[in-house]
Amino acid sequence: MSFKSEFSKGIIKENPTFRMLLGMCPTLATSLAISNGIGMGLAATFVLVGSNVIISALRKVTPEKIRIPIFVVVIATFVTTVDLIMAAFLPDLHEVLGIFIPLIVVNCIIFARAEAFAFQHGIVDSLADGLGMGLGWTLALCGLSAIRELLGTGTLLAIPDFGFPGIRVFDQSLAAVMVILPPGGFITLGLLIGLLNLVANRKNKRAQEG
Amino acid sequence: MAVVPAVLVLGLTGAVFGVVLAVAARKFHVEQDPRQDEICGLLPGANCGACGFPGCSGLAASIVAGDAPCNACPVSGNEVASKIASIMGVELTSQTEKKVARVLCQGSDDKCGLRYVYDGLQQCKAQTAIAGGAKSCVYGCLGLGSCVDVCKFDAIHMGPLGLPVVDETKCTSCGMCVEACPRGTIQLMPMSQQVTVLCRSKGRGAEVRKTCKIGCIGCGICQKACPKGAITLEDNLAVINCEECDACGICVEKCPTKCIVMKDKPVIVDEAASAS
Amino acid sequence: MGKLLVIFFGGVLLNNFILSRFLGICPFIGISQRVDTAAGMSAAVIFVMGLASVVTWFFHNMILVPLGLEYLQTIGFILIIAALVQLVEMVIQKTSPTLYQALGIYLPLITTNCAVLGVTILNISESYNLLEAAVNGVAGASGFALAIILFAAIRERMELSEIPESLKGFPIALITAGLMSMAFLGFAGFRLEALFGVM
Amino acid sequence: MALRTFKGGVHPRYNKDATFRKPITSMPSPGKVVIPLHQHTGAPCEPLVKVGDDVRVGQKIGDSKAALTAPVHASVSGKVKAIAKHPQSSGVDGLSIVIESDGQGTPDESIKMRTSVDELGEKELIGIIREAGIVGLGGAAFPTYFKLTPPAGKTFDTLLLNGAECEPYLSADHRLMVERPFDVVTGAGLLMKAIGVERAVIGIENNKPDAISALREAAKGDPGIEIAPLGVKYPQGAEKQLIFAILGREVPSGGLPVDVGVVVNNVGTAVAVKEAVIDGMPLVRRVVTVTGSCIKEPKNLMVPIGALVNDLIEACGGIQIPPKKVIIGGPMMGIAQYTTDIPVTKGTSGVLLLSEKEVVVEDVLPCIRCGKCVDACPMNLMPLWLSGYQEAGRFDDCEKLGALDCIECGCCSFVCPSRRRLVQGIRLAKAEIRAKQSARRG
Amino acid sequence: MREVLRLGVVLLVICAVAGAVLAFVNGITSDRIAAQATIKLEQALRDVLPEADEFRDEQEALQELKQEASQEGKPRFTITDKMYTGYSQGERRGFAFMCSPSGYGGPIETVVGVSSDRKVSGVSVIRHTETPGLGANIANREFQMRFVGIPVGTEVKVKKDGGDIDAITGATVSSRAVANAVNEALQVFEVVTDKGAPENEL
Amino acid sequence: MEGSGLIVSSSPHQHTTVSTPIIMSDVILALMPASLAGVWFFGLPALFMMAVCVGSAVITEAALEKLCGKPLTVRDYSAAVTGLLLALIVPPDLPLWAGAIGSIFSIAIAKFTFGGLGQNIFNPALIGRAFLLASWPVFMTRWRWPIYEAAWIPRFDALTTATPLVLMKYMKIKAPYINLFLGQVAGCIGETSALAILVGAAYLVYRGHISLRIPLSFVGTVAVLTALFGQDPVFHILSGGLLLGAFFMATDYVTSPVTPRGQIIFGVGCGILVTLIRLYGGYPEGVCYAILIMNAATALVERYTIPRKFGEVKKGA
Repeated sequence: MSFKSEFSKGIIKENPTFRMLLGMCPTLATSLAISNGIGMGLAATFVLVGSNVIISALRKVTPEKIRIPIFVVVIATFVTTVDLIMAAFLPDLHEVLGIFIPLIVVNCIIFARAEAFAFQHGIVDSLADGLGMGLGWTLALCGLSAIRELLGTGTLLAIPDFGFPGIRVFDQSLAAVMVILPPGGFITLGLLIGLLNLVANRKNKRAQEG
Repeated sequence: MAVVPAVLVLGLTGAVFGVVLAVAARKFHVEQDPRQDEICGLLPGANCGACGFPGCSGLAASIVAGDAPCNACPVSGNEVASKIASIMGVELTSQTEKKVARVLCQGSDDKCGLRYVYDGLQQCKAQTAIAGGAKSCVYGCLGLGSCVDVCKFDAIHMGPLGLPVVDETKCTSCGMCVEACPRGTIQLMPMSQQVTVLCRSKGRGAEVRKTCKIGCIGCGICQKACPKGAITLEDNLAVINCEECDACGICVEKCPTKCIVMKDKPVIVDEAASAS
Repeated sequence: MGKLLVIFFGGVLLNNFILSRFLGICPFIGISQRVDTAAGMSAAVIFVMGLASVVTWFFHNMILVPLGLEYLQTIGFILIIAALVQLVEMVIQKTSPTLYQALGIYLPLITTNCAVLGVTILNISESYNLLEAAVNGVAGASGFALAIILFAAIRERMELSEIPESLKGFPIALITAGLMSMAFLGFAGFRLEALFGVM
Repeated sequence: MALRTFKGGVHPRYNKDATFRKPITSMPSPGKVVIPLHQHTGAPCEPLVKVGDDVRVGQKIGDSKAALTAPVHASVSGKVKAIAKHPQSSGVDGLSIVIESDGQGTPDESIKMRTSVDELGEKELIGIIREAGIVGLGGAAFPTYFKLTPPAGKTFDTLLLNGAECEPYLSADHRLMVERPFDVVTGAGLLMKAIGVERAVIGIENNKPDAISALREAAKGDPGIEIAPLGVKYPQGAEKQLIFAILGREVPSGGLPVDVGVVVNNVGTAVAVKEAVIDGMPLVRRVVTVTGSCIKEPKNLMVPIGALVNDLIEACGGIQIPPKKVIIGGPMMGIAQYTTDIPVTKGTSGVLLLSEKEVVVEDVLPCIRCGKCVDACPMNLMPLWLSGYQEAGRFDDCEKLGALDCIECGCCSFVCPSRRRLVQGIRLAKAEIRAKQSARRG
Repeated sequence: MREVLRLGVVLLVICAVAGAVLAFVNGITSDRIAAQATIKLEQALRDVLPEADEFRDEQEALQELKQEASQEGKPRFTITDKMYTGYSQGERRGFAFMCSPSGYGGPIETVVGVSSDRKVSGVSVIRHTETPGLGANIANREFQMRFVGIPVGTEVKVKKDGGDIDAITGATVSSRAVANAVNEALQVFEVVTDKGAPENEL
Repeated sequence: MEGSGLIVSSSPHQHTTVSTPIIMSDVILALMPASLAGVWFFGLPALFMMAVCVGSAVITEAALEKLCGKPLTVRDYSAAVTGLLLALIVPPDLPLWAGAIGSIFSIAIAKFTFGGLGQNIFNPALIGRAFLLASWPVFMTRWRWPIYEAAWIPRFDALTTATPLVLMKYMKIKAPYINLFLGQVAGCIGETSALAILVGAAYLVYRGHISLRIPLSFVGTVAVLTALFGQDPVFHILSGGLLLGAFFMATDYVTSPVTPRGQIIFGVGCGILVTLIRLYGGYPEGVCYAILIMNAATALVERYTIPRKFGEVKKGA
């Protein structure tokens, strides 16, 4: 597997959200606006890349029996780092993402990659994998956020940290607030995954017939 | 700088837990054969139950316990079987040939009439339970598609004329369809078998002629024509011994009702395609 | 007593971990195929979350705060939880193989159940005392249990329905959770304090 | 007045007007009869005659050594033409003895009237009933002698006679009770004697006042026999429901009436017992209601066993409109036929020829969970779940939900607004469960 | 036993390294994180009391005041959490109060500024959990401006309760909560200036 | 061999005349009094709302089925019932487009994704309403006084235009019983007139389509609990959507338990939740949410209330 293929698989073929269905909690909770999606996604990507590299580097000296605690420590270190840095430099975003920053620690994506990939592969591959998976997740998060931000508030790309109110697409009184409430998160994501399944199924069928 | 307390606290916490866990691991150790996990990983994970064990993990446990042979999974191929065998430390003795499900009936709606109008559950077993099934021929396919419903691998579909068609590339020979068919019309056959008698009717010639245009009438012409002597008649039905058969195609040509068919030349489907 | 009730019902109904806080979604969807297993998982989560709340409360207030090391909260808590879960797993595997069988691979996944870490962090950020923290832990887990058991029963029923092919499995689970969450909006703004006579 | 009845059930359209006032008439002797060797629950009979043999009315022509079986007898005198498979009302072709009638109806020499029955003991009575080939005439055709022999450790205390006749269209039992009440009462007395009980109750749906008064009159001198008018509801005549309605006893799940000390027999069976014991004539004929809007003159016919349905139709003046559905039995539990070339068997209580108007084929819609089937089920089961699990292939769940308790009365399918085939599904589930159970055992 | 020790040591080392790393990161960020909080607070205070550029926390005075104001053991001013005085060029320009009235979805952290001319100079909602699209509109400047200019001594009420403030459509509860905050701020201001305590200490 | 042409099917061979489309059309018929009362009190906009909701529900169902190649089921009238019910539980001044979106959401999300008729977990009309309330709370809480006034209905004026429950909850103003009973108050299109709803409900009961287990336990629980909390039970029964909900929504076959005991638990549960939400919740009315929450519990309740089989021996006995 080349660096490129390890990297790109995470974005489409093994997209953690849409294909592997991992890391649902933060996906649902933080996908209220595109800016949140980017912030959360990049934070997770940082942790993913960092922990993948370190765990891959340590894989030879890690005793099998306590590998889980060690993963946890490594991941948590990166998470705390991100947490502190965000609190220092992006306080508004930090407040919005709230508890879900420390909860990156238990994000299944990061754990799954550590266990299933980094622990068995070299540093470079693990780096590519982390980067791909992280960006794949970020993209998925942004896509979901875009839909929810647009339908739920009528704006796009609002960035409170920079005081940017976003592009108003339609009047706020027409926006379906439910989309940015918890039920909207579940339903939008469910429909989105269903839609992607539908497209994939159609493609498969066509490939078979053709 | 506050590095020292941080290092101390975390380090100690880690150490304490490490020790506690290690001790607990010893104290609460449960013997589980590591081979079981390994085998479970090799199995397909469809949990189809075709092996007769409760799911793939159940089969894995049974293989490890020695209650099941290494090639007990009918779904996975020889490769997996030999891998399992090497995990278990035994040589796989008999190489099994891949089998596929075949529908042994050509009595489509236009060739085989109905005795009555059926009204009820669209399941083959349901229909046979009432007056023995609506098709005139009591050996043939009922065409309600229970085999299609039961296939977990999307390998059977209803054809245009009310007969199921097997997609041999997808068929895993799990045997679910064989079980679902109340008539025994679907059977597992070696994939390599070229010539097949696509009829199961044990009725006498006259009876068959009355009920179906394409059934085996037990005339014995194929038996006489076969240069290899690979065909015999059992209960008015031609049976091909596939080990003797060299797929010369003479019987296919001679059969008066065209119920012997050469693989990849399915007479019926061509006709249907040209008709539609 | 009143406050504890408020915390408890708040955690179960108003701020349900799954339906309005989005914590613990993975096991919610993963282990809700059968009501029995969902109940088993719920019991395990209630136990672990209650225990974790207590232990982390001590860790935070007895060690981190006096030493001024609050920033080690995340890493410390997750270590404790990981160790705790592994310990519980070993004990269950030894003492009750049937329960272990039923929960299968999901026991180790409690570690990565963000509800557990989530509740411990919330305990601290809400500055609960020990008893309140324990109640909150149990409440969060009970909310999880309520949602997952209701959902498992719904899922058993859905097994018999003809859900469109592309929505089967995960998507329909999410949509169902969404509709459940919509129903639970009915608890929004509920004045538990008034009901239980606090304030 | 609150009549005794049971929980659940339905009210089908009874459609009995065409026949219930018509006296039983004998059909003209048919040219040939086809007597299946397997007309009952249990093992099939072996033929005792050969092709070409001469037989007489009442002559035993088939029997088996199995524990559960019932011999068959010639119902006409004549010559055995063939012993071959023939279509049968159960839907499966069965081995049958075809007799060409000589039109004489000569009885076999073994048939003798008994002048006194007092000296007959329980064992002897049951033996006579077995030899006469008597089975339950209500439809299930369960050998009566077997029912009358309690399993070890159990005893009877009450005999119930089933005169409910809750199936729509049918009036065979009704006529029998009105026309031959003394035979019913005599038969009941003999059955009581055979099982050694002092009490008998005859349950009759309240819509047959003439039958109730006739039987009351006939049983006047017999304090042990009570006539119980019952609420009019289907399936009032189902064994377990009848016992509950009359005695308030619940037959335990998976158990038999004997578990609550009861044996239930059809009133027709009682008459057959009387004929076998007193007249010495085995079961060679029965009353069949031939009706439905396609029949010219619906009738209650006394029919020799083995007579072909075609001949019955002829005896009723033939067909006035071509039938769309032919049912042997009643419309709730009877079996639809694809041909009329089938013989009347011991269990045939009616022949219905329904027209297109009566058998509208409606689309099956999804279950809307209205719960009407749950309310209607006399066994208190959950038909919608049972059929749902059956369709999903989850037979273990069916078993847990008590599929085997289903009596297949058809109430659930009857009330289903979505026209779902609930009973059919449950029946299949039962078959699968039984297959699994026997696989487990063996 | 040796293996147990080994595992313990490995974990110890890893954790120690992690601790060191985190201590280092914390060292870099802690000042800035603390500063962020102050910046945010100052921003909010300036928003509601634009005339001032320097603020002092009057926590003790507030506590004292609350104590005195309580009547017969019944505490008053329960929703006022913090009190600040605002100065510009050494002169006191007004007060800012941090209040947390209960809204629909929980406490609404509101800052109310009252300038020295005894009028509301600004209202700002800094944290709330009201329903998006409905109660959440209390965070809108347009709504907050409805309170500016209300003089001390007025009882602030929404129209539904017989007052003058236009509530947000469909969000009476949230609007009422903000009105309560303003109301209490004005009352505290009245007490505090009558008493004149903080001024005297100057 | 030529077939006999006879139809062969499994017993029973006789069926009741009541069919699913007949039940659905009876429900529509039973909703007519409430609908007419809605038009009577709120004028043509109410009629338009019904037309839009029914229309978009039916069209959505047909379009989705067409798209997925499923058989069209519009003729079972279930989509029309959903549309009509939704129209009856929204305010008369809701913009028509919102009604249409609510209707589409009901059918597409709450019904179609679950497999269509008979397989939805939640009552589609209520989901539609909950969706609208969460999405456009401003439109969903804007009320209007009935336009029709008659001398024989006593005039009931309150300070502001609000539903009786709002007036009660926030201003302690109680609407007179007669206005509540006839429907001369502000409220959702089909919810105001208790009389009209009860007439329709009586028809459904007469036709045997609904049992009284759910409505009675529902309304009874509300009555008892409100009385316990020191409120006026009659007022609470007559106001808001309680009666419409109890007789037409909670009794929805698909989303309520089929077991008799389950139905009573369902009704009691709804009653408790309605009372709690009305008295302590964030909303003045809780019928919609109460039923939805109990819908979520239906599967579980049903599972544990399977009736005792005939002849089943009690455990331990």
